[in-house]
Amino acid sequence: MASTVAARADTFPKLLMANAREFGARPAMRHKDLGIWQTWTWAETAEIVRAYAVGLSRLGLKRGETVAIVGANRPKLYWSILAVQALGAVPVPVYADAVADELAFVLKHADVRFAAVEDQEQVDKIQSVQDRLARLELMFYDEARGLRDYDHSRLRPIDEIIAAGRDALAADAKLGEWLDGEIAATKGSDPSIILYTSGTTGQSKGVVLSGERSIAAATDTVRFDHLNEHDVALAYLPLAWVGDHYLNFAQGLVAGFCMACPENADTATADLREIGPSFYFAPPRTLEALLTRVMIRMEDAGALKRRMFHYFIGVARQYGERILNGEKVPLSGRILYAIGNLLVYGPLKNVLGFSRVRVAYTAGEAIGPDLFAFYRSIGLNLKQLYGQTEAFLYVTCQPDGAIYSDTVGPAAPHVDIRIADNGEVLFRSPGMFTGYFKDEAKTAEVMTPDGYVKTGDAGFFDDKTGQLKIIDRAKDVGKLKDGTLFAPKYIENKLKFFPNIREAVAYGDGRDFVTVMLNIDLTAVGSWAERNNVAYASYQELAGHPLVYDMLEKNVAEVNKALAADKMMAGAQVKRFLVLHKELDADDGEVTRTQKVRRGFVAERYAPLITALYDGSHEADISTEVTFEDGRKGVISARVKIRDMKTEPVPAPMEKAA
Amino acid sequence: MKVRQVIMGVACAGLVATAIYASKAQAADDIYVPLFTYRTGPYANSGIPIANGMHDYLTMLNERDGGIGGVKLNVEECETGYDTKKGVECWESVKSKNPTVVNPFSTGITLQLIPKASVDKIPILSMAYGLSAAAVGKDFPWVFNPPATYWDGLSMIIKYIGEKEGGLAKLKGKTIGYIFLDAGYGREPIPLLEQLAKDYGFNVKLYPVAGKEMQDQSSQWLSVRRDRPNWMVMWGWGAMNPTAVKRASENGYPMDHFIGVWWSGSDDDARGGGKAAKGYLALNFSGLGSNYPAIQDIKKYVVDKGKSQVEKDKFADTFYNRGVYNTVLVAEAIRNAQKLTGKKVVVGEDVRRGLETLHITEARWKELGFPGFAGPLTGISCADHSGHQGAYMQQWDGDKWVKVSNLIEPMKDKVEPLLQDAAKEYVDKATGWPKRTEACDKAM
Amino acid sequence: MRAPDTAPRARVGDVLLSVEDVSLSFGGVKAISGVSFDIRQGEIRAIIGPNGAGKTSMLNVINGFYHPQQGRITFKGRTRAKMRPYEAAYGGIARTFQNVALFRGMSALDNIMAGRTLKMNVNFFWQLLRYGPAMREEVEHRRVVEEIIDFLKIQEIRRTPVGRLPYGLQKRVELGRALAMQPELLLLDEPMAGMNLEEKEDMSRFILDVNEYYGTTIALIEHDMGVVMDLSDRVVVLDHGIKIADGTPDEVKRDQAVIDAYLGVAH
Amino acid sequence: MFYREAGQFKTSYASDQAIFPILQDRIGIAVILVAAFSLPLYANDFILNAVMIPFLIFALASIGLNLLTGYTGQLSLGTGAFMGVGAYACYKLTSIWPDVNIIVWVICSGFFAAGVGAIFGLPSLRIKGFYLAIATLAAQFFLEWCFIRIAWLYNYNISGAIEVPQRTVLGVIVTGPRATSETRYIVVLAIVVAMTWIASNLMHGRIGRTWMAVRDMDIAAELMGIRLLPTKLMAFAVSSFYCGVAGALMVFLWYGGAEPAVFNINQSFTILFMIIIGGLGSLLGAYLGAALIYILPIVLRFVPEWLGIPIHAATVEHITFMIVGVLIVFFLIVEPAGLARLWSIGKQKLRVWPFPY
Amino acid sequence: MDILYSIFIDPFVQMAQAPDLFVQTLWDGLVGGMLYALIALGFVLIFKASGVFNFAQGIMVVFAALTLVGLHDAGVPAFLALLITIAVMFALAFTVERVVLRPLVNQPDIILFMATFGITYFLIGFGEYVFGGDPKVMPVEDFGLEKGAYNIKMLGGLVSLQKLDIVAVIVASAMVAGLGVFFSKTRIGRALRAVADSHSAALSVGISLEQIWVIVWFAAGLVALVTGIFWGARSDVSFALEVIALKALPVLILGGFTSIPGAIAGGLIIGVGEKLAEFYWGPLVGGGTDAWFAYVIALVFLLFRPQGLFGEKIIERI
Repeated sequence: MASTVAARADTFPKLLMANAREFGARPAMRHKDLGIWQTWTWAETAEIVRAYAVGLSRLGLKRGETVAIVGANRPKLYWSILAVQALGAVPVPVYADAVADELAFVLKHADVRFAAVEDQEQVDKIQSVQDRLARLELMFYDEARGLRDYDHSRLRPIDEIIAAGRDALAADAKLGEWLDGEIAATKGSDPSIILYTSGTTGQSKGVVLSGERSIAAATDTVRFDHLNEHDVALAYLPLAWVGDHYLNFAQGLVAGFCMACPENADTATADLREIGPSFYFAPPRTLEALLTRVMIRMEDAGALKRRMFHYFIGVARQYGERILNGEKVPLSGRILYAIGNLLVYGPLKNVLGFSRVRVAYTAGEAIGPDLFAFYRSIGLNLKQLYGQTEAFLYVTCQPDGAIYSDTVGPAAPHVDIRIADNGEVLFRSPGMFTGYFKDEAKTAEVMTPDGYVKTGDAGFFDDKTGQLKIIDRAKDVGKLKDGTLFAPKYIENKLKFFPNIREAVAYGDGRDFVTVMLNIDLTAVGSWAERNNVAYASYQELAGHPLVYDMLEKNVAEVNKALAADKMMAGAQVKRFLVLHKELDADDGEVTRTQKVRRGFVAERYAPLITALYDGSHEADISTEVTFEDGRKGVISARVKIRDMKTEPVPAPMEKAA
Repeated sequence: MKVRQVIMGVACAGLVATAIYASKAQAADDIYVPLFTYRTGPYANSGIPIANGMHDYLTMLNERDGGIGGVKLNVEECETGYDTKKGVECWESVKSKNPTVVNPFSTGITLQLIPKASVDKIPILSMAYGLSAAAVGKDFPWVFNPPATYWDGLSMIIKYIGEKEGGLAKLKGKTIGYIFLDAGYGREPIPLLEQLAKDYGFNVKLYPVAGKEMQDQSSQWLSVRRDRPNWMVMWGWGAMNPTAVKRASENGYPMDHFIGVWWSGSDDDARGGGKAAKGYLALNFSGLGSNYPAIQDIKKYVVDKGKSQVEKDKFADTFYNRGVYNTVLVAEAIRNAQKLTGKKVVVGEDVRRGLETLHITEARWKELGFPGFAGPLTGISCADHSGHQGAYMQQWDGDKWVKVSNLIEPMKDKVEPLLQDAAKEYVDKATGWPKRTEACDKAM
Repeated sequence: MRAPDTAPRARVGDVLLSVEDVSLSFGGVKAISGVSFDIRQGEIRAIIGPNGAGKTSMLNVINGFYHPQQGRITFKGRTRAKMRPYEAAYGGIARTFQNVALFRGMSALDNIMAGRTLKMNVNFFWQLLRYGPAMREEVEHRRVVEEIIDFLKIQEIRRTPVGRLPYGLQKRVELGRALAMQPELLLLDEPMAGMNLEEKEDMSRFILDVNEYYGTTIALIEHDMGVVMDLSDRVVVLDHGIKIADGTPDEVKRDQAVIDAYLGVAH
Repeated sequence: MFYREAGQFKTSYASDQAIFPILQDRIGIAVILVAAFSLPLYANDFILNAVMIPFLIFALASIGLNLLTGYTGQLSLGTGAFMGVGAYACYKLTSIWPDVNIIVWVICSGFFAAGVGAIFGLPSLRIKGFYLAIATLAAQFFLEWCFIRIAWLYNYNISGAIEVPQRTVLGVIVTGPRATSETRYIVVLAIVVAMTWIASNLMHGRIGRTWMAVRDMDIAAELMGIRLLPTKLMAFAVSSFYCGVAGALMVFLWYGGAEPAVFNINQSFTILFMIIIGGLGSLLGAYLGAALIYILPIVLRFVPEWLGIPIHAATVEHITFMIVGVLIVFFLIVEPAGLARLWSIGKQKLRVWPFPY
Repeated sequence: MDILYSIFIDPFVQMAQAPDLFVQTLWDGLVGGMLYALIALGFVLIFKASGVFNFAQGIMVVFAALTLVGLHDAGVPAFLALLITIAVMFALAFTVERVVLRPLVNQPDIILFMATFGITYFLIGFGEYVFGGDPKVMPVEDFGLEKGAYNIKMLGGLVSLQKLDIVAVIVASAMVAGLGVFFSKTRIGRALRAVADSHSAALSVGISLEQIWVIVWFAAGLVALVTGIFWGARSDVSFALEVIALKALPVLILGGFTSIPGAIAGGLIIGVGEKLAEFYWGPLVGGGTDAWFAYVIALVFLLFRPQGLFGEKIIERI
């Protein structure tokens, strides 16, 4: 079992060496490259990382220095992390799609001396801001293509560094011992990695995690989900995100399982299907997009097949979750479910690549109950967890058999949770961070004196299930003018559960009533338009189409109905809404890189629309500056219509909240 | 999209189900007589009247006598289209149903089936066609080719020519042209022809007609015109015959010097030539016309009741009667078998013995309702499966065939050694050819 | 993209191929008359001219598909009056075609693998068994082909029958197939015909990359003057089968005969 | 639907290039092979002799023609004659050297057919398409004529036909009338399976690619250094080899004897039908085509009996002709690329099930 | 030496010695060739206008003749039978276009070729089912054609010209001439020619592709009927006639698939060539050479002129 190893090792390089001894011949990493899954065993990985580390030390990398890691999920970048850690230096992963400015900030803030990058694109990006990065000496790149003519005084191929290290190791036996000493010299309490949070507001913060704590946390969850060296995970989420680092990298090293890297972003779906992971994580957004795609593709199927599909999905709704939870189900239900499994669920999971998934998690935001139930009903063991970078991911997670869509589970093993008086969730966990990098003030801000971390989220423990329920960011929970509780995220999520709605932004704090701005989901609405012969030339035209408004009006009405049923929220029904003429985009800063809405920024940017929403007008003009993919800027103008909504009567008169 | 899969599925299921069904053996409470016929394909013109004759006579027995020996005959046609492949397939499909005897009606098919006969214990009755050497009963206990082999036929024709020329000795220096279907069937008589040519000093000219050219034949007949043979002998089949008759008349060849083997003497063969074909000669061993009680019975019990496929004007024409002749032999063999075994329902092994003891005298022909229909068939024995019976010459008078000679006996002395050689050669080449183990019954 | 100075760079070496006084006619119709020019190692050489100028015929002569009635072709120091297509291929000349000439029934991968045929030589017996040396050879060449696939960024369509690909991708696969031959001289017949701006930019990039990364000498026919001027080191201009100009893009651009014959009618 | 490919990933080119890269396909093939080899345990003589043996032999001949026509794009109507060459070669070989294992001769006879095929393939350099097809007709008729005329070929048998002598292999009678249908079936099956495997190997490698290259765009192939004449001749030779072996099997293990008419033009056409209906350029298509064209009429012939409808044998034959004619047109309309394409569409559907694409 | 003599000298000696036979051979070759050409003409018509290599032409000949004779045998007066047969051939053309060609439009040649095999199978089954497989005599007299021959004394011998053959040659020539006029002078004919070059060109003349197909198949059906009458008169009308369609193939090769004069010239070359070969050289190899000689002539021609006698030289372009 991996746990014994984990118990001994307190840094990742140490774990790696232990794995190389224990699972030497088992695959540690795969990468779809040149058409096949190139595979490295733990022993090979260890050998490469050692050579790499030696190569890096010969380039002058010293203990405690920082190295940026920029790029997609690729073995060489993961090896870079390990090789850097082996020397006691600290890797700083950066999102591959970060624009040059963000990149410059992180690299400068983290004082990186070296950067391991994926390809020409990243090299170009860094070179464009190099004048701001005085400390950056050298870049190592994975892919040589296009870099042949570049000035190589500050560039090295990673292969060359590894080769140089390997030669050095071969030439000098002592070097190996020296390296062992270096690895051993790193303490578990030393910083293991600095992960920069995307941050919903303001500049990112560098969360410093220690090896000891990281491993402790990962060991707990590995045990919790019974992961072992036979599992496989697909590393397709951003390398710089805590989720990837925890779920794939840390758990992979602790459990000894295999981490597979897709060929590129475009082939991730196909690669997922090929590799057939047994441990899977996807944010609700991804799951939702997937479900939308499933439903759309099924619309194109023949009538017979479609009927069959929907029938068995119905059967699954009825019995699937209960069977998964081990509850009692009538025999007829079991038989129907078995047939459905043969005809629909099994093949469906197969084409989605979920056939072998034992444990799947989703987190990051609230998940629609239908969406959640769908995946569980077809037999995917999907669970929720709640966490954040500062906790090294896990705060709560749902154990098998106690799964609910609207709660995020009880505290994860060895985690303490406390709800503050203002409703904010506080925790203390084995994996919690040691502080923000070079920012004592911020660190102090989020830590309570007794060592708890403030999550910034508002939530409470559900009476029925005893599990934590998160309603919104603590600071976003506001009140309407009449004092009714207004949790915008809660409303937005309810709206976003409709496949037609991709994004919703709710306003109401300090106002008379609640209004929302919606983004349509182009795939779903586009497909609907095609089926209903609704002609449109552009996103903008489709978004403004009266029939689309009609359709969305129904959705909003349903949300109002649901809100009315909840005594805390009934007063916060949506009175007016509009459909935005463009998609909210991370390039324009409207959403974060992890696709979270920056509500304040949006309100500023679309101020004329907000005004219109509250002044009763039925149309408003807006023009916004947008950034195109290639970095050029332009302006989009539109006239946006606004709809009024009827609200549901509030069931019982209630006392005004204090 | 869906449709395709459904079709594929149904087709596959159908294939499997039918194949399984087809392979089930039938329970036998009747005498099973499969008839390999061909009413389709390029040789259908010869195949159809024969098929009708065979079918109708056996049906008549069923209708009139309730079968043979009180047991119904189960008559079943299997369409071969004169195609060897389908012939073999027919064999495989009938063999599990206890067939009494198989009449392949194609030399090609016969050749394929001969080796199978002894293994599957089904006798083959290849009436005046097939492998001539099969007349040697010692080597081919399961194959019968009465009343005569092709070689017998050729010798009869030469004898007839000799007669017309005023003695075989007069043949010296004469030229005999031989026009034949360029296949095993047509080539088989050539060795005997060449030997006779040597013996009697006449010249031989060969005019092969490829199967696919048989409707043209103009080059062959041009050559005939050039070579001016004194006599023309034809081994034709199917559509080759009428075309040859037409070409002969067009080229002004004297029709009364043009002689066909018995397979070139159907009404259809000459009819196409019309008046111009008048004088054309052909061998025959079965009766002409419908003036026989049994043929009248067929008309009464079968044709008039609409149980036959024969067209009215083609009833009892030459090849129809040939088919009848063939089934008379079958019926007699079955009767013999019943007598020999004492069983009512007989199978192939029994009928083989019945065939070996076939013995139809003139009186017996009369008894059967065929007075004067054919020459006696008395030569069959365990050693001789052909009988080397004689045949007569018929001549086309412009409308119908007329019998113009008495029975011409074959030159047994010339034929027999060739047969023995051929049989020996066949057995030598076919390594592992089984020795005859079947006992010999006395003729009845 | 590139510095405006398009003078021959250091990478350009000796004469790789020279065409001397070549004439070609079809049943009395002259397609090429007395054309001479050369192509140097490592350069990108463009052949331009109005429609019917004999450009494609020139390429066909170079790789031996047409046999000129007159003239000589010297390739890698060997001179011959006519070349057989497979000799040209063995010698290291590969090409793409004006109208995509892919093997439509095969996948992109198989098309490019087919380009390796010349380099494969395991005997028939092992091919029958598809084992041992045959399989090793297959795998070895697959690796090379995968690198080309990676180079041209066509991973997703590897298994797609080329007939189903959009035109731009077909052109790319065809380039891949030619590259698989590891040619010394690559002939491109209107590599960007029928492409949109974005596809043209991609293709230009690939052509430059090929020239740079593999050091392949390239001769190309192209109608888009902008592309020609950007890409090529030297340009030869044909008109009605006669050479009317030869030189750097700048020189050609200023040549009066060219302006009259070609640029004057350019759109 | 039955395909569960998630998790079937390839870590080497060898496994990625495998003929059956999908596990479920390998299982399917294994099941079919086991069923095929155990067929004699539960099938009767009719199924073996009149259905399976001919089917396999036709499938082999179809593979042969498909290698030439489907893979290399050279239309040939000489298949029947090339089969004949194999049959006569085998007959002569075993007549001259009777002690040599007959299976060796069956295979060797393919080489004679290959030689003859290559000679008649020579015009393919200059002519294409239907013109070539008619040129191969010359081979068909000329060879057919030779089979009739050259008496040496059939050992001067008076019947003009060849009679298969009895031959044993390891003490088991394999040919001749006393060979059991089980033995013959197993021998045919083994040879056909082995040769299918080899054909598949060839088609998945360099040779297959060059052939298909010549088929799809011969000019481009030539300019890539593929020499057309050797390539086409090799295709003719290999194709004829297959046809030759099929011909030898046909006579030695199915008919037990043959006259020249067996190898006539209709045989050539039949096999051409099989590959067109089955699917050009597909080995599976050769099997499917052989099944449809050969087995379907047999089945149709049994249908009236099966349903208990009394119809004359001849009428059944007429109707069979009509139905086969209609089905040919029908299948061409439904899927011009043949049954194999139908199967691959179906398979693709099963693979993406429950999605439609 | 004997062999050389008999190959190179003797045949010519024979020709000289019996010039009447030589003339007779030429005449027979001419007649045969004319009839081959008629079948080839059926192929050409369809190939020219629709690119379909119609293998069913042979069976159409049989089917047309059978219909005619079948009707006549059933007591229908000769000329009414002829009219009905023409109507039947039109119905056939119409059905083929509707049921077979239209759904298969734009498919590769080989698929259409295969489809005509389907038609062949169907017509064989259908024809035999309706008319039976037994041969029928063509009642030539009822169509006002005389049997018998003109025997002309010449060159010290006799040359016999069958009256039917003379009529056949005249009718065949007339049909060729008629079709030639039809193609060059009439609107539909020009459309047909246009369709051979490009389908859209035909549409611009105002005739739909479907109509054109019906017309050419009908025309081919008429040619088949005429062919059937004369071949039927020469032998009998039976399904064995179908195989003569194969003879049209080498004719097509020689003449080219799209040329009407080519079909005639090819037919004559093949007809005369194979008769001469069989008559003078056939005996050297035991005769029967006419089974394959035509194909060998065609093959030899192809090797020197791959595009056929009347085709244009192919310049390959890339």
